[in-house]
Amino acid sequence: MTANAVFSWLVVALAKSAVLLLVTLTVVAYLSWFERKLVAHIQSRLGPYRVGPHGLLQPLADGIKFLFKEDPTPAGVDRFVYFAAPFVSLGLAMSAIAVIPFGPPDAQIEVFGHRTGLAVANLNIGLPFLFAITALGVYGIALAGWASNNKYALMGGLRSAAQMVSYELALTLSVVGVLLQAGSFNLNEIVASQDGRWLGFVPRWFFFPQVVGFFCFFTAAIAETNRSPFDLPEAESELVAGFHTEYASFKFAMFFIAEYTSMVIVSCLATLLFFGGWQSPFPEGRWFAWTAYLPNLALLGGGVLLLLDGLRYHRRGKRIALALLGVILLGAAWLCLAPETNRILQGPFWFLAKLFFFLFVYVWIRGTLPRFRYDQLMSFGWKVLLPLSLANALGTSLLVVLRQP
Amino acid sequence: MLVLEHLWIILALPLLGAALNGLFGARWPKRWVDAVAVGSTGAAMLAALELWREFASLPAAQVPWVKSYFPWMVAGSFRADFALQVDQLAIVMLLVVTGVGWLIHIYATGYMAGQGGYYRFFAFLNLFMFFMLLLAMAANFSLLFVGWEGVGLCSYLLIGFYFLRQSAADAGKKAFIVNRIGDFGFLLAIFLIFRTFGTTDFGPVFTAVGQQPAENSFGVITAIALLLFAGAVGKSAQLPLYVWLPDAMEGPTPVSALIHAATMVAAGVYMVARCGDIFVHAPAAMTVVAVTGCLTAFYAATIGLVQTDIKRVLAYSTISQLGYMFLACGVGAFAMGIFHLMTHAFFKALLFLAAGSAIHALAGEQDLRRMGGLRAKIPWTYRTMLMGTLAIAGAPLFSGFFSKDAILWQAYASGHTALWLLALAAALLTAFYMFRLVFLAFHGAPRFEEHAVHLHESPPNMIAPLVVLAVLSVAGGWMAAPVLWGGPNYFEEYLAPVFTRAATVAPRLMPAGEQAHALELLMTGVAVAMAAVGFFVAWWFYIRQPQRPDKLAEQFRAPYTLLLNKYYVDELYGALFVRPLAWLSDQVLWQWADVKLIDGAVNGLAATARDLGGSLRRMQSGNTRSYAAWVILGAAAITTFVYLLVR
Amino acid sequence: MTLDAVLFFVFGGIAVAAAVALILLRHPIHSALALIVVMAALAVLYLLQGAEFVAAVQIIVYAGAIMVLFVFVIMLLNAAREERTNLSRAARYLGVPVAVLLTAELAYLVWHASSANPSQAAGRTDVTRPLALMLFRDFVFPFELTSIVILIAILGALVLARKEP
Amino acid sequence: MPASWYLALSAILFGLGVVGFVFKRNIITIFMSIELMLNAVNLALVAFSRQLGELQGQVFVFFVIVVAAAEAAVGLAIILLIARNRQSLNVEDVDLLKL
Repeated sequence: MTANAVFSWLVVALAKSAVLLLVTLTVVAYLSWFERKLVAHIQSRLGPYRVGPHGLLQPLADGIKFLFKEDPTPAGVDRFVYFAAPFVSLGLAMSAIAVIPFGPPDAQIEVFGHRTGLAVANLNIGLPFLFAITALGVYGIALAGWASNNKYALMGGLRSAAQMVSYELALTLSVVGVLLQAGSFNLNEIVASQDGRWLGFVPRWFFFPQVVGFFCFFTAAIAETNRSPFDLPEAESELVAGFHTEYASFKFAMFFIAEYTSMVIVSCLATLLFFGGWQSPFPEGRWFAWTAYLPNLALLGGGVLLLLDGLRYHRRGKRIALALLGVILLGAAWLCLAPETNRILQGPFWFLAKLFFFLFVYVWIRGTLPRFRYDQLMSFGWKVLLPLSLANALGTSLLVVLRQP
Repeated sequence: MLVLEHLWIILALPLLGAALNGLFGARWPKRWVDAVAVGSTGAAMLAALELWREFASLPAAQVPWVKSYFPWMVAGSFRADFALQVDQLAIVMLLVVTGVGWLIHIYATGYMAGQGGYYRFFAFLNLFMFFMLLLAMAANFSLLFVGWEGVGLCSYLLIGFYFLRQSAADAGKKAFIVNRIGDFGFLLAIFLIFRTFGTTDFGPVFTAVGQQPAENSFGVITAIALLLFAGAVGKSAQLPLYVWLPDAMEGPTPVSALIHAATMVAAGVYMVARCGDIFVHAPAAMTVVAVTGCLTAFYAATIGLVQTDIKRVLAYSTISQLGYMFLACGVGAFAMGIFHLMTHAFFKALLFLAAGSAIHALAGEQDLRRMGGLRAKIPWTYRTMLMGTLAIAGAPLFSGFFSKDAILWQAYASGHTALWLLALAAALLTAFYMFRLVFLAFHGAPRFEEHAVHLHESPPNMIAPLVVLAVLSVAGGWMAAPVLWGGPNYFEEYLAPVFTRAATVAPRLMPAGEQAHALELLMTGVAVAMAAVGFFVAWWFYIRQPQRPDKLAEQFRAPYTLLLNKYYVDELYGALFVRPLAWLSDQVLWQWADVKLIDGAVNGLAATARDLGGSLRRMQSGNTRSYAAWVILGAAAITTFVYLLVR
Repeated sequence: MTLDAVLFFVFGGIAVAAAVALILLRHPIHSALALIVVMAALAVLYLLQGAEFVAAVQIIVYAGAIMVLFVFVIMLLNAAREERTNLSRAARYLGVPVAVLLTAELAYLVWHASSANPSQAAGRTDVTRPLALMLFRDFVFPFELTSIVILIAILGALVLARKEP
Repeated sequence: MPASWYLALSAILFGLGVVGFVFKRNIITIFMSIELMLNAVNLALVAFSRQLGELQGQVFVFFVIVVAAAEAAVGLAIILLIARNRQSLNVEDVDLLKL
């Protein structure tokens, strides 16, 4: 490739990464808000509602707080590692986003007269790449725990190292079934291979043949992201705050963002591998033509809701804000009526819908299940999840062998 | 074409069952073990039926249907694939094995209920099914031999199932060792085949044989045939290697029925039929086969006359029936041999199972002298037993009638009159001792204290297989019925494609035409008459004048004791082979060779090594890194050497 | 200077630097981190040579599992910086020159062993599929053997590391 | 990029591994130097496989990695034992092998 091509490719890639970074950060911020709200309502509390209407500005406030808090460095830490660890986790988590296709490769947008798909990079080995990232994710936590020279932190780090290594096996093996059926590592191709319908209406998502695999995958994924009920590395009841006990302000924020980002990534993976990625659950055909306008409907509904809710809100400033937001959404709904925009929107819309569903499940589980005991965690991982995913892989391979002539 | 494409399925099912039961059965409830064992064999049977269906639609050009799955052994010019083969012969074997095997599995769930090692029993039984099916479907001698040895192993394991009983353990060992002798011959035969034809695959070997003329002098093919037959003699308990089969009755009755009556012991016949192309090229070997078979048939029948253990009587009758099959093969009527194999599988399995049911009813009593009068108590067992007896005795229109008389007729028609006469006598004896068994066991007055053992008919899961087998042993031969009015024998016609080449090489000079048919009918009449005579003698002795047999025994004490002690063959073998061998291995091999030679050498080596080490150990500094340095020095030296080579 | 030449020198440089760091750093954790960097750099070099899957495995297994084990053990044993002791005689007088010699010779040898002509397989796109076929067809026996090796290793590790009751 | 460069690089890495093997005192670090050598070998294998257009090289890389994993498991277990029994990770404290 010529220097010019390299350059333009580089520019576009950088631009896309930047956009993606911003989007991800926002999503993560609001994910935290969403989680707090949802858990609050599960426990019949209100959750944040002071800062902004419905506490919508809470993430912003948190961010500011993170930035301006004092950032002490405890004595006797291993400085280099102590500072490197948060960067490691955040960097890895962010770089994983890059290979995730949010829409079909043919839905391309024009950037600087340079057509480009909806993913930053379309790797031949997208899935192994993601697993590699996940595999490296251990270091951030383990090293943080070790470096901060605090026995609770060390315990947290050790636990997370053991836990993540154990569940990584199940995570990888549970996907083997999908790989066998898709016959490719490329995420785009995996999604493409889920195209079509069984009996004309059941989408050919790998979830249906791979129920067991999906169960193993999602469980292992929750453990891999150290979320409840597997959040032992930061089990406050026993380890203060686990590996990030000694971390404050911005460095803590990095861990925080990294964790939520990995949640997002795992949900994206679940969507791509088991739920047909960006594909619409509705079959093609005349009867379902209207489903193309579901995104608009969603925006419209959201806008209307916000408007009504805003008009009933008790304080003026927030009333205006909400109403404005509603109007903006309505405007977006109108914009998306344009066929070109609509076409490009389809993929991302369904993708995000599924993604949102999984994030919801994440928070739901956290709000519902109690935390594991450590030995339970280990024995579950090794004695239940691993054999189950192995059996699943075996069964699938047998199926594939018998299927082919 | 599912099964036809994936022949291995039929094998995999019983193997899976064996694995599951063997691994987890110990912890499983009886229900599950039953489900796995019966289910796997039942599925195998269904697969076999499906295979039959699919095979029927196969063009004749593609028969035998061979599928090679992966190269199993490759050494120099030798190559044996894991290849399975299906032709009419194999189909018959598969159906018989899976069908009878399935029924016997069901029966066993009732018979073995509540016995120690229940799961172990079924694991072994399934494993046996696997090896038997492998034997039936193997496409080369090497794989055939695997199945051959496998069934032998399972037979050993199951004979010694009650391994706490010394006699059972010994019987198992005896079966194994006696079979070794035959297998040795078989192995030599395989080596010879490879040496002669450069392969062990059936197709090439048989075609290669087919191109040669039948050798009338003693040549390599005759040698091969005789060695193969040695293997068959061992496996199928023919003279002189039959001694293991009676003792094999130590095993549980279902085992005796499945392995030592229906399927495994018939493997020899199957193998001879499979290698028919080889045998027909060796007339001498054919004669040997025929004579051996015929002699065995008569000899075993005579012993059967006086035995008092119900299962041993059946065992000797099995030996003699196998003799009939070999007689058939020997006179070139391979199809007839297989036909008798099938019918025999039906009625002999039935007889064993019924006997087992009787033993079950009597709480383990096997001695005919302490039975009697069971007819009223266990009617179903009695009826089915009677069916089996009529079948084996060759009563008209029963399955045994068609197969056995066909064999007799073939023997006569192919001009072996002496053999025919002997076989006829054997038929008479057969009828006699079988009815003797029935009368002793089921008629007359009970000869056991009834209050001690409370009689009970067996549970339905034991009766049902009996009934099915009874139906089979009545109707199993009807596909040969048209012969009676000069029609074709459909079974023979079905198998014909397998034996066409053999038939062309050694055309059996069968008298054809009207008077031939009349003659055949006449012969049949004679055979039936013989059976009738046997029946009446038995009736006279054991119903009319029950005290008569003992009187006879008094009068002819010498022959009686001779028969009762089975011609003292075991003692003879013991004196001739066992004791000298024991002495040799004890005095020479152990005391001298092992202790003095081998141990001496080993200890000497050890001593030298110790001394060397003692002198060398001064080099050790114990510092790991200096060791590392030494290692690197070595590496560098080698690299330098290479470097000099390169430059 | 083509793109992958640049990449080669960059990442090769990183690898060598990290390897040197592995030797010079005094705390095992730092050495481990250095080694991880080496592995990552090597993974990139594999990518440059079109060995995508090997690169992925390199990261997943080597950096993601084996090195985690190392780090884990170091944390568990809470290993301290290694104290200075004088080299053992053999190591000093033998190790240094021999190691250098060895490196030089190896470099020379492989340099000459590899003919200068660039590869035919450079342009291969999808190596994963043929790789899998080769691994599971031609090398299936060694493959199964390695699985047994792993099993034995697991047992051995268990038996060794188990705390005596 | 001719393969010879990769090979030279692998040779250098291997040499560094050797040096670390001889000079480090901490058992774990020594062990890591061995891993470094293995990695160098892997690089050479990949380079050769690319140059010859054959995939055997990469297959062997897999085997090397597997063996390395097994070795790491057992080796670290042994190191654990040593540390437990003599409260030290210094090789020079482990010298009972001498006469």
